[in-house]
Amino acid sequence: MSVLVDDDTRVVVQGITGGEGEFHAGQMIEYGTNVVAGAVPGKGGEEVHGVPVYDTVSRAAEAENADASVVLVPPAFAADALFEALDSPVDLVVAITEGIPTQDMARVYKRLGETDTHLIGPNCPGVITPGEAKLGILPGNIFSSGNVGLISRSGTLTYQVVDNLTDRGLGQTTAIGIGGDPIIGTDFVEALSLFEDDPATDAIVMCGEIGGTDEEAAAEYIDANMDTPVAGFIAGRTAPPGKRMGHAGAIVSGSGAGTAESKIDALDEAGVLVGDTPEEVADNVEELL
Amino acid sequence: MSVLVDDDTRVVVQGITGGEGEFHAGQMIEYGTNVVAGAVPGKGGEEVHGVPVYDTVSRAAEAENADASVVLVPPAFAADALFEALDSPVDLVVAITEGIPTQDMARVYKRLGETDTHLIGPNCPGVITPGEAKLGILPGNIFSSGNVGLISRSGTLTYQVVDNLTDRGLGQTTAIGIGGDPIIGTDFVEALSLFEDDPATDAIVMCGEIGGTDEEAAAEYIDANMDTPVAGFIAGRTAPPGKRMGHAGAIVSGSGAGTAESKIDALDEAGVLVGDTPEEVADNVEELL
Amino acid sequence: MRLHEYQAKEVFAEAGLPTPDAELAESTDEVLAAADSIGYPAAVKAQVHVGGRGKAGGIELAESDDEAREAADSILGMDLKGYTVDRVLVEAAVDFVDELYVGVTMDRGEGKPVAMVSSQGGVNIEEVAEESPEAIAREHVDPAFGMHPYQARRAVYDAGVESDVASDVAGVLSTLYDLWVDSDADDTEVNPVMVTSDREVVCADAVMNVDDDALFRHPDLAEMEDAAAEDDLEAKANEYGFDYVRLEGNVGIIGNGAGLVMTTLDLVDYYGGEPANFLDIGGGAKAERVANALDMVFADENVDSVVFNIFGGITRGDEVAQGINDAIAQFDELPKPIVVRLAGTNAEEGMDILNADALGVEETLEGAVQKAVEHAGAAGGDGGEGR
Amino acid sequence: MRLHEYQAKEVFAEAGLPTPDAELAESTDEVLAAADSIGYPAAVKAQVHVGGRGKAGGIELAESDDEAREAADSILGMDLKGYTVDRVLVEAAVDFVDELYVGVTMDRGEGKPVAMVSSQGGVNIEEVAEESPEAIAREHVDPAFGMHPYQARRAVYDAGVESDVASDVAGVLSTLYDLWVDSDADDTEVNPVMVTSDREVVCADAVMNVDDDALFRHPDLAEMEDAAAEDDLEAKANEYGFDYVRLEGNVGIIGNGAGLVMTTLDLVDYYGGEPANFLDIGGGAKAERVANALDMVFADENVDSVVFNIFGGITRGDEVAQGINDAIAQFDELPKPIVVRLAGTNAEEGMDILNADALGVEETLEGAVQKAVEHAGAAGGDGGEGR
Repeated sequence: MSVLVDDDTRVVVQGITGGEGEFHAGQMIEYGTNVVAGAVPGKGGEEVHGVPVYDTVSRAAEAENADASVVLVPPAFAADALFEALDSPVDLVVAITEGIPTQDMARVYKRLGETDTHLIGPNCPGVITPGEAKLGILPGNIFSSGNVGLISRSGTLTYQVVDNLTDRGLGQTTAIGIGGDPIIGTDFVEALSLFEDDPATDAIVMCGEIGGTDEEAAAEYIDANMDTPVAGFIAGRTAPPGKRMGHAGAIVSGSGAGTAESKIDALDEAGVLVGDTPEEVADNVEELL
Repeated sequence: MSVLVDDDTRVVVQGITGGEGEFHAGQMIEYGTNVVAGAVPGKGGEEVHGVPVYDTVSRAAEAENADASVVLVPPAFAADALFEALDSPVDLVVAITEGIPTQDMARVYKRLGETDTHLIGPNCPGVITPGEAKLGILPGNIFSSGNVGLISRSGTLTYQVVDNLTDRGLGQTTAIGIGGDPIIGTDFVEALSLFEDDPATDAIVMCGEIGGTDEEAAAEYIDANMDTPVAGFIAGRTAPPGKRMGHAGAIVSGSGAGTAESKIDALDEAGVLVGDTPEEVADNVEELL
Repeated sequence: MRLHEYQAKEVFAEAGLPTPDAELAESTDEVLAAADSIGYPAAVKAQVHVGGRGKAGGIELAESDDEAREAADSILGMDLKGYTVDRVLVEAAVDFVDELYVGVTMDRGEGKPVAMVSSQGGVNIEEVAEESPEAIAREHVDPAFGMHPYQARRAVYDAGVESDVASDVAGVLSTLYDLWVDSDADDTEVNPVMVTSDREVVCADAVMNVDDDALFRHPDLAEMEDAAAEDDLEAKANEYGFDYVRLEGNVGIIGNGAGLVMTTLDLVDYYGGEPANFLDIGGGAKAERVANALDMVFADENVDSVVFNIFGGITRGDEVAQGINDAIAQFDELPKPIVVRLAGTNAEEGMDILNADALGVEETLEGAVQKAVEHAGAAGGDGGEGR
Repeated sequence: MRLHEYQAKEVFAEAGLPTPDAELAESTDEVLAAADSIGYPAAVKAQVHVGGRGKAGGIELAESDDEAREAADSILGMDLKGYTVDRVLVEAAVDFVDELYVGVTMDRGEGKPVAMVSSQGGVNIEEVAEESPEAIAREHVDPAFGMHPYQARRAVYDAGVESDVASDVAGVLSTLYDLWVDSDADDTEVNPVMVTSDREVVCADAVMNVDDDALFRHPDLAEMEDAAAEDDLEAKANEYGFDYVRLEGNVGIIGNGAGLVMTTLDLVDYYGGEPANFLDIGGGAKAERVANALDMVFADENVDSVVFNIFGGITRGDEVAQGINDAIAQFDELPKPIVVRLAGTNAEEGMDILNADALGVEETLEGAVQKAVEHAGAAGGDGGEGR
């Protein structure tokens, strides 16, 4: 079992003829992902890695019965690609692109609310169900199949934590990189609820970071609704207020909301075991299982 | 019994300090309508006909517990007034204003779909439940209380038909002028469903006109869903294609859609008794009761 | 308000759409001068608001001065489906290999704009819509968001436009949509968009209808209104602010409210007459407005009688009656018989004071229409066919 | 990117917002000349990105040449919360009776813009938000529709702005919203909007932060970027395209991915060190990029040691190692000790080829951080407080 993706998921890659798109489509296919089509305007009729390319996502989705899309297009065109994916329609859109203007995403977010589609990202490494399918740019080799669900706002931090887990034989049901931008589709609460409903997931790791109040909302949700135990980690304890730490989402406003302290306290109170280091997170997962 | 409005309806008049607004607010109050507030930016604190005026509709609705609004503001500002009413929020908005640009209305219509509010109009005479409340500019004196529901796209044609009904002692539960514009809020189907659910309405008159396919949709709806008998009238049998007959909605495209013939045929087939003259409509209602 | 082709092309060209070189001409000399500066082959195109100009002889291709003179002589002054041609557009002829249709309009049923592309351009698009609706790709646009670029592309690909011009055609559609929004248009349309042998995309025609209700915020377009009017009566109606449509019959009609005026037309037809016009004087009925309405109807030489039907509503019938009396006082004798019917608020008081010596007065709408039809028949109108 | 007050005011004035007469000055002479042309009283305002400039002595009012000279001498060159003041804005002083706050920002929790008005302007608005949130009227805006006029009015009335200036203040808010959208801003803000004794509304300050990710479509704003940077290191980071934040400690940090770099900072602190910076070199690790990162970190004279932590992911560890080796080959001797830790794809191969003579090499993130903290402590850093 898993959430969001498995080996039945039929994937369109938007931007498959670009450098990034072609490379990662190849990696996804190599991992075993069922990539059924590419979509690039003007490239209809071509093939990439043996996969047919269509001019529009609608046509790709219709012709190949696709139900998910991975967006690997440059930031200037990404919002349009997301609107197109939402309108094709597919059930799941994974937006890898980093650097989409925030106001573009606000408009996408408004549209998203008018659909039933799950959007993961943007500015995220993607979603992987180890051994079945990977939608995104995660390095497949560090993941292993198991009973831990993982949710993270950060890419390489996810890898670090997964590395620590896999080292100890703690495999994953599904890992979701929800992305580090101020406005994202699926947030912690939505991702947590997916894992809560997944019988194969016995524990969950959530890696948050400073900025916003998504972790605080997650803590409230966990307290009220969840039986599955959760281990937590919050990056950015040492970040000074008012400075943007790489992720656009990781900016602490001067007023005290969105600090690491506020997030850790909220999670603590909700019964989440928060670790100080990635190693400690793995310790905590072992304890919870 | 009645639909949409009765003597409990608490009404805000937007534009109450303007010439039209002040006059018709007075007429509504004189008719017995429960006008509880006016809303005009910059006029907060004033009074018109003893009714307090507020700067915003939200404040008027909150302070006076209003649940309906009548919009009597000039066309250039009407769309904004409608957005404001929809966001205040009230349950019913009656837009009298004629000449609102169509593209403004398309945006209002989009927002309307995101709310639970009923919008009547624009470019309509309003709604009246005889003896209880009138929201709009209909001449109260020609209406009488009874068991006939009336729905019309046209103002003065409504009066003509009501005159014929009242002459014969055929009173009305509620009369709804849905408006003659290409894009309106409540359409025939929605208005018909309200009357179908009203136990006091024993027969319905619907006055349509050329343009659009709302009457055809109504015919389908009547055929499939309605027990209450319907008498019909369609204005514009002699209108040539491609010409706008006063109402922006009343334009027949060259392709044959939206003609009087198509509408009359559809209604005939749905069992609606369509009259050739207003007099005949009254004859038909007598027959149906 | 419908712009003429030459007006629409100016607007389109300013927005960056590729239009052929062209000049407006009102005489044979001007046509020759224009063709000379543009070069041959040149198309000479009648500037009137009628469909199927080409088939009706309103468009001719000239390869030389002689042919241009011939075209100018035949088209200027011709009667095209009832309209006299005063102006022609002289335009560089496009050497095309393909004709597409691209347009934006309001889908009133959906309450949304719809963008359309067809690879079957150059013909009557309404026929295409009727006979092979699948040949037109449609994209409904959310008016809050506007048209997304992917929608323009999708429409173009779905219409089967060839790949090498797809991006240019999508660009035309996007620009047409922007124009549609920025100008508060009812329609913006190019039919055909021509594809040349060297794969250039050219807007060979241009249609633009502007929402009359939005002209107040487009003073630049409103300025084009007089030139766009097709005849003197329409120009007069614009000036008076009436909703007016001229028809073929001889019974003049004045009333208040579009639905009721349409009904009055229908009744004229029902009782065997033929309506000469649609004229809605709207709310109120001040003497000046009544006088203007009479002026308009009498200015139509086809009119043999007039029916004047007002349902007072909020307006008081006695005030309307006074307005009518004042308005007809200017005439020693009315040029055509007028039958008046007043109903609604204070209608009886109004009927009482109407100048019954000069006017016919009727109690019911049906009675008033029948009387006017009778007058028109007596005056030599053919009575039409009753239903 | 945060614009300086003088840059934001230029943008605001161009959009039609009422701003006081003002000139930028970089010397006492320029201040005097500016004040002369603007007239007294004039405000002399330090152009640095710090809050509470006024309290910290960064704003002075001058009534005369003497006072202006005094103000210029005291402010130009002063250290304001760590930043040296190079430029001042000389501005006509506004005789106000009321100070309001008006601003637009993104509410990330809601995913929507929010427009805000408060009648308690002129102070730290974040304190107002904390202490009396009801004193700030908020309007969430649907980004598809944009801000409706009624929303601007409602915010203004709800904030208790007096009726006679309500319409002008609503106008300021509408313009700020339009600017926010048109410039892809993170924030547009005026604090205070001053109301003068004759009931004029003046934008006495101006804040504008532009979304770095959207600068590509605003070349005019992007041009202001260099002037907006606060110090040489920030300018260098812009040039290299790094996400870089300078901090107070002495352990330099280089890594890939914001979350992992933040975690590395946290671990430095956890193990008793103090981070000198945040530096995310992003995906890939070509030699040039690695060299640039080292250049940046070494350019900070506070740095005593460096931890270089890369989780390869898709990037191969051996390629990263090669990049590091190439980058350090330029040094005869490294100016500061560097501890490297590679993980992920081909990490082992990478560790094997790393130039272990020049670099410290560690297996784990925790180990690498501890070693770098050790080096920094040995170099004379104070070791900080452990947790």
